[in-house]
Amino acid sequence: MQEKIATLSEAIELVGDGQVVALQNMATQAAPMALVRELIRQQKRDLALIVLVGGMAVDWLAAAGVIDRLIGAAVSMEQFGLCRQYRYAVEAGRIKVEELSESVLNARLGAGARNLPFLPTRGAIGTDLIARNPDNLKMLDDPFGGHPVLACRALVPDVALVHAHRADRYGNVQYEPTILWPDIGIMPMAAKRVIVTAEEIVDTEILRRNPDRTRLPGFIVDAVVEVPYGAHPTSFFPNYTYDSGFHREWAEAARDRATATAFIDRYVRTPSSQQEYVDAVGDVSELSTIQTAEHSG
Amino acid sequence: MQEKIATLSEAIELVGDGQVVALQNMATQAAPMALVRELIRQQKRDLALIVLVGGMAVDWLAAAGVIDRLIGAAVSMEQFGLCRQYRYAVEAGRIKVEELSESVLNARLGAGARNLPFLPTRGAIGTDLIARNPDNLKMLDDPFGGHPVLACRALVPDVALVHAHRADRYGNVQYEPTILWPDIGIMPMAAKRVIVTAEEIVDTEILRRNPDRTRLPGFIVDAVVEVPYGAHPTSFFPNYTYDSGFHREWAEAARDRATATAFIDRYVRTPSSQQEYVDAVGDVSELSTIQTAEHSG
Amino acid sequence: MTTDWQSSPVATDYAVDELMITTLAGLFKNGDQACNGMASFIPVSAFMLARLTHAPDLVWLASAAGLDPRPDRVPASTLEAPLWRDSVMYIEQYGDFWNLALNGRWIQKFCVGAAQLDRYGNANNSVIGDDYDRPQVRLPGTAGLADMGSIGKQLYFWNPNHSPRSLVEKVDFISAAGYLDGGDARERLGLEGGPEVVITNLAVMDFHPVSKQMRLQSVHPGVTVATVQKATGFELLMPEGSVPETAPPTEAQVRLIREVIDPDNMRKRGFRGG
Amino acid sequence: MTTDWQSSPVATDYAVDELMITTLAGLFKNGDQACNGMASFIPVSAFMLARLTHAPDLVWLASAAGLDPRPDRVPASTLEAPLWRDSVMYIEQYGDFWNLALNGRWIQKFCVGAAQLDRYGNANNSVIGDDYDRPQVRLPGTAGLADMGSIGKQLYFWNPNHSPRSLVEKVDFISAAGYLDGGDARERLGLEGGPEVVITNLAVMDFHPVSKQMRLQSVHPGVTVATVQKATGFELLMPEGSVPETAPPTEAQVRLIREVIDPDNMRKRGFRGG
Repeated sequence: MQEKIATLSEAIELVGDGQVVALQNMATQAAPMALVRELIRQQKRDLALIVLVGGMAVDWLAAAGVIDRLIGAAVSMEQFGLCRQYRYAVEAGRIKVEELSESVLNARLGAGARNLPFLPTRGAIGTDLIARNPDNLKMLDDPFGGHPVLACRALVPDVALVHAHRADRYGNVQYEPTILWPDIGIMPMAAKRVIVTAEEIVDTEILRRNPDRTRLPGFIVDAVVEVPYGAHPTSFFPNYTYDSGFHREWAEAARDRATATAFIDRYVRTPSSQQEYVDAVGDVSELSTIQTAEHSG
Repeated sequence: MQEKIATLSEAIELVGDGQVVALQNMATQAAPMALVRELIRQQKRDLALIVLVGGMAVDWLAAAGVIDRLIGAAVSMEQFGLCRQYRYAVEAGRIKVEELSESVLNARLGAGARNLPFLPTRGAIGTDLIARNPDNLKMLDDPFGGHPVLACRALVPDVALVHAHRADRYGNVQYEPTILWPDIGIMPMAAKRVIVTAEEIVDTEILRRNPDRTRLPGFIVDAVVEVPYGAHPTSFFPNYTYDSGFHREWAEAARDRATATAFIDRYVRTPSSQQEYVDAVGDVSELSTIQTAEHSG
Repeated sequence: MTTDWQSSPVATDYAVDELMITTLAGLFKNGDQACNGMASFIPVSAFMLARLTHAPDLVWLASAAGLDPRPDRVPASTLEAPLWRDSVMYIEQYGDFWNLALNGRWIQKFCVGAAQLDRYGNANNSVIGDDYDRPQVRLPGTAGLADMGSIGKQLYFWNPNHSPRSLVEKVDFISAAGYLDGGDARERLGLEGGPEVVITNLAVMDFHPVSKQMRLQSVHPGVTVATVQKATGFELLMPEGSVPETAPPTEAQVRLIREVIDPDNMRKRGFRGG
Repeated sequence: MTTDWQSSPVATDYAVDELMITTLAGLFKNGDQACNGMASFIPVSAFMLARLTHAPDLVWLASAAGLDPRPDRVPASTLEAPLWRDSVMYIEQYGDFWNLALNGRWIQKFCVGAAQLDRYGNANNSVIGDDYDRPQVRLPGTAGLADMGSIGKQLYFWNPNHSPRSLVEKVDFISAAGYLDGGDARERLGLEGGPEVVITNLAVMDFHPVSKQMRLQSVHPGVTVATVQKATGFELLMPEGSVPETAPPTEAQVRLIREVIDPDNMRKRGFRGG
């Protein structure tokens, strides 16, 4: 196996302006936020972002002018409200949205992973999503005479960004027992390149103890970076919960372009490392959750 | 949740003559052999059997005249040779074979599970499998202008038979960390009914300790039976390995119809319970494997 | 299961969120499978209540991901790990959840909120305004709702702010298929299921079996038919005979909601003053 | 990694199964991904040998299921748990394995045996005889081979019994697409990859780059071209110039095979007298 260890900076240098970037994220859960901050620090431009349910990451990338297209099923910080900077950018026409239902997004990514031109679903039939997206969604007759299906064209991200509990230096990626959303499965499987941050880099021997928990084989991973609290301020169970105070602070700052920019300057552009970011945030250790019996194997 | 506890006899009474039965099995691995024996004891007839890679179960069912159709990718006992009773029955025209590649079988079952009329693959294109199976396989143009795909028609088994490490009385089914073949995933998901045998029935509290190991939710399961050594003579790691002596004995008996019938009389028709079967086989405890560190969570 | 919930007297002290929860809970049958999405405090409370009362075998897929969990109370998020605590199964999403969901036999009922809902139960969570690419308001997006609307589910809408802005003549964008133009429009596309009930802070509505137009089913205690109609952006069909009053919660139900299920009052979020 | 394997002298004491293993192993590059199916003792031995010598980073998906395992030796089955002992990852089959396999970028090489192989590398593991429904011989079936033949893999065939019955003019049934009728027949169907090499107990063959007909590449030490041609059911193309001899194993390779990789001689199965 080949070594894939990189710094945040080296890893994000693999992302080119204008590329299609798939991002792990579910509202307030499990986004590779250290990679998101590095996208902003490196001033990437014109990225298209794929999310299942995007949260603060989308708002930051919108505020910083990194993305001009969003492909996804929803954007929301749930209890902390809509993503206002994203919303304003869409309403101003600066970000174009390709809205897909979950089963359609899954089908598009699944076709990308499998090198199929499309996969079908029966979801979203009858909605306006189809007419808005004729390049990628077409009704298709069943060759066996049944109901027509919605053919969803293959979507191949240029790069997928994910955060994991642990990885080895060869890029084998492991998660603790957790809900497996599509963003840690089909998104990286479909992507041309995969960049991983992990709470810790461990010896391969550790992974071999629980081969059922390894989700991505090293040979599809291009770079792996050790980043403790790499998902902060989103949650990363069982390690830590989402940072409510930080989410509220951002939700307030995001009401206005100037305060949003000041927030991003303070927490994203100024800290030059994950440690400086964590120091700027304050005490994150209180977010750590107690690993309960049902989470340990 | 509703209780699903049944006896082997009650469970197999859910299977009707002429039905399509999906069977967990990979050559010498993990077949629900107690259920297979009960199919023979109840003298089921004209069943179609779906297997990914069928082993001794197929041979027994062929020898006992239970099946007249096989839908699957391969039939072999690997190191113990071809399944001769099955082979002779096919060569005599008594069993009709619908041979599918693995990706085609997966696509057919996946479409069945998802209530889609078909799923596509790029596997098997160019082979004679397609011309032999025009009702279920058709080349289909990509509506987006790419390469054509092979559309694989939905396959919905009437019943799926699986064996698991543990289940609760509500039919929630759990496996130890192991290779997840499609026969414990998409086969039961696609089936109208699911019958489960488990090495042990446990309290639901036990399952809650490892929710990531639960593979089938109770609400799709119709019957669950506690059957220790329920996969014998196939392997069921980490609990026990395959029974080489028993496989060799059958492979020898299967050369001839009379010896095959005598074997089945002795081991299948005569024992009236799992305990009597195990007693007839002899000492199975030596098949138990030592649970190694990497198998325990 | 609390056994005294049925013999308990009708409550006099209850809030409209509690009425909505008991009304929704009453629609779940023992043995149904139900799932929630994010920001779904009313449905989550209703599942928990139903399981504690008349439907102990209601199968709950928390966040569509955790099977039959035991959260100690309604948590601050309905899309985070505390909700699926002690699950019997973690349902892998890309494969297993959609295998179950797309198969019409499972997960019969889906509860959801919609920014706009029209006369035929078409739902909009995408954009307000005519120009999709420069909308007046960019909403969160359809998430799984667009799927659930087309794959044989019964849709239960809840709306804490019944108003002509949320109940409109025609949605600006169909994020989820209701009855489309009404009548047999769904059948013609081969779509089963569809909108079943709309529970708001004022009333309960269903859909006429033939025309598929939204129809008043009951008004909440103290609310008049005229108030409901005035708060609705289109003319509601009326039931035959007089309009009944929505059945109020029992004291036991209110006590369960306040003391056991949701002591942190998460259910009040999204309500004016909540 | 054993470091002396390259400087080791050429072996004089070796069996043909060992020659086939070293020949196959030599075709794997460091960083390739490779997987085996059932009854695949020759490929499994070759993977293990390559990883111990020139290709330590060869990624092995044991039985297409266990990533980079550490079996202590070749076990009695190549489709059972002892083979994927100590894996880094258990690859779930329905989803993950086929995501990887159908994506042409991964798992470049697939090694397989075939009951019949024809002039254009079409393979048959299904039926012998003209009547599919009443065949002379019902073979095991295509398993994953029919897929691997159509999805951009390089196919490496191994055959312990080179004979006119296994190398035939035309297969009775195409279980896996080779070059079909030859020439650009694969390209016309949009199929990438295809048969690359055939290693038998007598010789090594490849395929002509334009006509796609099977071509002799080398004969094993002590085997004549005439012997190979006589054992083949169709006329083999000849390479330009004289036919070279297959490079024999080194002593170190033979020692690794016999003492470390396969002390139980599983590799001899399927060979006459094996």
